[in-house]
Amino acid sequence: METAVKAKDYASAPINSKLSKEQKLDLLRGMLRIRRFEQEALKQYNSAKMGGFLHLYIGQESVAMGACSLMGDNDHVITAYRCHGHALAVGMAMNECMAELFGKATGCSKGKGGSMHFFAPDKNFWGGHGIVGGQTPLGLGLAYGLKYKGLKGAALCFLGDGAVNQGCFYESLNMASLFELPVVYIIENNKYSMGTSLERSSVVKDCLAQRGEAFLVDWAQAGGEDIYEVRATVQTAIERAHNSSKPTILELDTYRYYGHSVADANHKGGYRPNDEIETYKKDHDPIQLFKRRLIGEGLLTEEEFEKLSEDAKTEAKASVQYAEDSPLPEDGAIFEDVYFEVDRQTEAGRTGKHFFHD
Amino acid sequence: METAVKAKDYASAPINSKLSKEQKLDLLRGMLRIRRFEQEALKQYNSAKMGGFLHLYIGQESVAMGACSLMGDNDHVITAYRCHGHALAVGMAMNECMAELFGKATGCSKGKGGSMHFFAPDKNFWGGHGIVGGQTPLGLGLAYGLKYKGLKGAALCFLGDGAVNQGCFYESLNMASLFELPVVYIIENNKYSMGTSLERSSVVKDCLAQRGEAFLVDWAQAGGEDIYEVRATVQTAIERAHNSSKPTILELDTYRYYGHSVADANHKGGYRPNDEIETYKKDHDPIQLFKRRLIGEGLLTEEEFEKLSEDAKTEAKASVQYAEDSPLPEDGAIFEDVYFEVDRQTEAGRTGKHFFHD
Amino acid sequence: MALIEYRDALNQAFAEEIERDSNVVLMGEEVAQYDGAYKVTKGLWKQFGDKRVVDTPISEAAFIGMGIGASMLGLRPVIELMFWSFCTVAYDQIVNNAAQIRYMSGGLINCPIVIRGPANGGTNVGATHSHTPENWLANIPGLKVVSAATPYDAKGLMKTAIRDNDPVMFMENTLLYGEKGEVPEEEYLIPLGKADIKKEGKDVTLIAHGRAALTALKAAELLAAEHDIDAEVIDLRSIRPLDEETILASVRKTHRAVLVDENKPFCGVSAQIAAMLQEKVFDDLDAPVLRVTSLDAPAIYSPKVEPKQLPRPQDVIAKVLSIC
Amino acid sequence: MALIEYRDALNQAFAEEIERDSNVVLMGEEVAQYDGAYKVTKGLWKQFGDKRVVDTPISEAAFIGMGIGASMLGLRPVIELMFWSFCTVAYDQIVNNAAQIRYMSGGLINCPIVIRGPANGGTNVGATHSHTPENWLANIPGLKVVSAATPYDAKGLMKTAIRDNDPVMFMENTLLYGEKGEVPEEEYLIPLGKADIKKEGKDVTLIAHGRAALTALKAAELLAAEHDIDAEVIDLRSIRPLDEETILASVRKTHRAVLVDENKPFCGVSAQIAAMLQEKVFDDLDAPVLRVTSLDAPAIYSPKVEPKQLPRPQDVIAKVLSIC
Ligand SMILES: Cc1ncc(C[n+]2csc(CCOP(=O)(O)OP(=O)(O)O)c2C)c(N)n1
Ligand SMILES: Cc1ncc(C[n+]2csc(CCOP(=O)(O)OP(=O)(O)O)c2C)c(N)n1
Ligand SMILES: [Mg+2]
Ligand SMILES: [Mg+2]
Repeated sequence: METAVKAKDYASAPINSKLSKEQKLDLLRGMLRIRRFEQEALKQYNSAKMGGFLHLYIGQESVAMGACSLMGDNDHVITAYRCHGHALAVGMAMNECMAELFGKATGCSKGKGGSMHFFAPDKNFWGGHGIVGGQTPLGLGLAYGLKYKGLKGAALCFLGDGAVNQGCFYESLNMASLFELPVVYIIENNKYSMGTSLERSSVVKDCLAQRGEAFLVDWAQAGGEDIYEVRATVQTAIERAHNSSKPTILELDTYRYYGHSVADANHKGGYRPNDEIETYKKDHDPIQLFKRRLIGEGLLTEEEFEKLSEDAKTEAKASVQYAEDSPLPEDGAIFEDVYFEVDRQTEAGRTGKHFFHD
Repeated sequence: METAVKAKDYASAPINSKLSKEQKLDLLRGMLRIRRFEQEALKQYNSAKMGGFLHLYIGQESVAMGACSLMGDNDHVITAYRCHGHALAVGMAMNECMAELFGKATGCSKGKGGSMHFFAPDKNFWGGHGIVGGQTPLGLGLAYGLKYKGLKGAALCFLGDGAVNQGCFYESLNMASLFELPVVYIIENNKYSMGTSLERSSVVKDCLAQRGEAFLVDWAQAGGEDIYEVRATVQTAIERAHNSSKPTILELDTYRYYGHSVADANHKGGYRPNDEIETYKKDHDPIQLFKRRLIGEGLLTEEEFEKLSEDAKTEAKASVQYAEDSPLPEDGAIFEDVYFEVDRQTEAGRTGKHFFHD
Repeated sequence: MALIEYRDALNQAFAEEIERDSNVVLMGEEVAQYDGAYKVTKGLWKQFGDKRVVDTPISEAAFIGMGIGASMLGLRPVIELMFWSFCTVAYDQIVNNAAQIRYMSGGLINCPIVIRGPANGGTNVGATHSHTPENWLANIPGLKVVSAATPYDAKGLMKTAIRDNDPVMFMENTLLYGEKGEVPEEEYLIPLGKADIKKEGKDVTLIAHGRAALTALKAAELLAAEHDIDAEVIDLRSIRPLDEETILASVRKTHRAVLVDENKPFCGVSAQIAAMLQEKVFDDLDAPVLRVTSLDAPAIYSPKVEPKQLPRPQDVIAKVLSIC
Repeated sequence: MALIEYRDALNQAFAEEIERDSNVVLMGEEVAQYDGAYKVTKGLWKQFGDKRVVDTPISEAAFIGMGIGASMLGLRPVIELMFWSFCTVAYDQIVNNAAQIRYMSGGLINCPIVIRGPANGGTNVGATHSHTPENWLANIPGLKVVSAATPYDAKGLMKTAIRDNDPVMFMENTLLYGEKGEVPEEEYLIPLGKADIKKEGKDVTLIAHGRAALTALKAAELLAAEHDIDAEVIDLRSIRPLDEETILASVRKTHRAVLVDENKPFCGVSAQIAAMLQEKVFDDLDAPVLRVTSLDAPAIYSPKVEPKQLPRPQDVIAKVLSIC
């Protein structure tokens, strides 16, 4: 049932070969936006402009960007707490994302969700989920909704290599297979769950995705650093979802450059060797690889790359300004967005007491 | 990794061939005790001598009896709510079991647990668990305890074919494999979870046990109606646990003659055809099969069989009398067995208020 | 009005809402082909088919999470827990996803699901199967919690719950499924957040929900007949939102209150109401607010003993007499 | 006495109990090689090795259930939940197995485990990570629930919890891990079920647990300095078992009580205590028992707003002034 695209050069996969120059540059732009946004976010975090956790996606950009670039009108995305990459990849504005990190009323979640809980249902992006593995049944539900409504779509549900050890994921796999639901689970295998290496948390035959065999779910393992490979691999699963309403598990190898969250002091030379990090940065960086590839294809020059990179940086800096300038949620906002009916002041919302702190 | 004993005639498996006549008769006796006990329990249930649920094990006796007959001093058992068979197989007295069903103070759980919650830690029997799948992490814990204490033992953890769809089972499999724990999961595949056939609840490659491959857990599927086959199969797993501290998943095919519980009115000609039930009773009854086998081996006559059967019936009837004659728990017993420290009236048990209904 | 069973009242609610709204889908273990473990969904699969009435594997976390995910896309899943006790294996999905996804998304998402099933002791099924989690759930802002004592209420509240755009936890009761009551032929809805004064009275207010409301009613009858005490009985029906006004008005009138509650006492629903009462009508109270709850131990199996663990009319009467 | 951090006080408790009893084993995500997400178990894996300090996969249901199973054989697992919020994915194991196995076995089994970790809001980690489940858990007979406000209490209570033969749910607090306090060099134990009067006073009783006890203390200081009100501050320390006597004696003396509680209000711990107080010292009360709880919505992320969602000294003062 191994379904990886076998071709070594994924550029020639139909889904990639048909890309226009502008579309290819958009992929690069998308990855750069994620990186620059997060670099800026890190700076702001370190100046105490935000609170809580900040889980950076840097190093993994090709996965979110590659997968989300394939989304049609009825394709949906949901992911875990390391969600900035996916948020930007589906087209969210940096402003609303940075403002969310700053806890401002203009944030995508009005300052209520924070770093782990970005949402944009209008862009088919359903979050941003803090409980490890907790989003996997929700992804199943998105697929269920699509099928129920008779729409040709797929639900892309991302999870980490550590998250595969939450039980609800297996419940979801069985149900996805049993009900033939168009869900695509994408395991972003960055080799660590916090400070625990894959080997110390999971027993696997050949790879994590292969666990799907137990439920007759098609699976594939692929590299995640080459955005073409990501797209070719994910496209196969999306087509399976669209055409035969069947689930898939994909495992994409990737790497995070920073700690688990910014608070993770152990990641350098602690649970992972420094030179491992350096090797990934030097030889496996998805942005550098794609940049070189586009230069090779004659679609990009060093200068143009610098320009794109600068543009992304400028957008990121502007988003900081936007976030700075934005108002905080009013105190009363604490009680908004708890109940739909109360928010709308429907009759239901006006009947009975809903809040009990006074 | 398929590890089923391949020999067609399991009588010649060492674990069986070495059995004395008396030991073989004990196996038969054990199965008869389960059947007669439950037939009697059913009768009493129908005369409203007990409440709640009554999940009968009749038809599956060879599984509990075969597996539990292999237990040494450091082998432990835990199972789900369909627990009478296992309870009797580890050597519990009918009296304490019937009294439990009657809700009497002399019950194995003092009338507090009921049909689903039999216990006998002194016989290495850890229940009787009502929440589907909830016992699977506890089984892991028994294995953990054994290994921690440096004991050569195994934890036999039974579950149903429907229970395999609870997430904590997969979490347990991964941990069992990762920590190399001597747990043996025994799936009693009786083909239905309540009114749902295996096919309607689970997607499987070849069988349920095979799902263990995803976690590099050794597995085997075997027939459950022949107690020799059960013993040979389980013995392999116990040896693996004892000798290499490794987990196993076994799946044993079996069948329940009665409904899911006594309350299940749909089971005849509802979710399963009448002739399916009849075929199992006629051609696959574990007691009849073993009886014929022993007659064939020259160890038993029809008359001796009748005698054993009568003995079991007599014991069951006596247990009803015992249960009838036993006192109810005193009202005050409601508050006993909640806290160890309170029960023992230790200083901890006497400090602070533990109960709040007054 | 027709005299029908509580389970059939619910069944009617489902059938009517399935017909009314194509987004309504029933799910759960054994709800379809088996007609439901307690026959609450009897005949619905036959009538409405595979799409609208769906059997699930024993995977509560996945199918409740699936329902939540589907509700985000506009479906209105009505999900049966065979027992509310089994919410423990799906607790994360309920607490963190159903209750909080609206808040964490700044109001971009709402989650119109109903999770339903029996939540009660008293059926001799032991501690694991006898939880009454209305207090755990009502503790969580974002959830609504409803409990129905009669066939009439069950139908009217269920229809409202299905149409509500927030997640509603609907507590039924195995011991009531077979109870009969009058239910109108015409369609009706009962709002969430409105308590029902099941009996008017002037001497003491009995406040309860679910089956305990019937216990309170029975106690009120006996109090009138044997002690000449005229008790008012308030059935909360909806625990969150809560009809505080009705409760307060009654106690302002009677000056005494006894709460009847099948929750375990520590932080049970009646603790909340007692705390609220003494705070808001302190000067009107002529006596402490008393509580009759389940006895504070795991549910005992013994069929002869378990009935004593739940509030009984005589327990209510004793408390009332102690303050009247 | 040494001035040490709350986390180090806990760390000492673990080290001492690991050394004392060969059945004590620490488990959880990142507790060993990583030294704990909040460094509470720092150095213990290095010191005691793989057998006594064990990293687990992210499988809370399995490793808590495993701990329960192992405890039945006599081990004394001390299991970290990285956040108590994550108890939702292991809820069944806690509620149905840890809490009830003794009862359902008629007392044949006991379950000497500790489940521990931070249970608090206020760290801007959003609603999913900010649950304070002490009320859910204290609702369940069979469980014990402890909450420590100071390094001294944390150490003394933890050692007792580990030696207790019942399952103890131990609530720590991220915001307190770095707080310093005096801890004796000599061994000491603090019994469960004994509240601590953190400040004596005569005008009003403030009752709290966990970090809220410090909020109450701060409020008491300000009340004394600015309003000439002498508040008594009771830190419950143990929620179940509960030191009712100390609470009642204090309120009998002061005639007024304000509860401070980081729980969400509906059925929170303070609801239980308020209900109990009005019932048991009704005639001693000169004013209603008031509650200051977390504001009743999921935890908001916004770092500038979230602090207002938790009880603050000024909120306590306002309530006190309204009744004094
Ligand atoms: C149920 C649950 N347990 C534990 C945590 C704490 N936690 C957050 S992220 C994480 C590691 C997850 O690793 P992985 O799934 O590999 O994702 P990655 O961080 O690598 O993206 C842990 C243990 C949590 N949020 N939820
Ligand atoms: C978590 C949970 N969900 C649902 C139930 C209700 N229930 C009890 S037994 C059962 C069927 C289990 O079937 P299986 O595992 O095949 O065991 P069998 O009854 O065949 O022995 C169900 C759905 C339960 N007890 N616990
Ligand atoms: Mg990872
Ligand atoms: Mg079965």
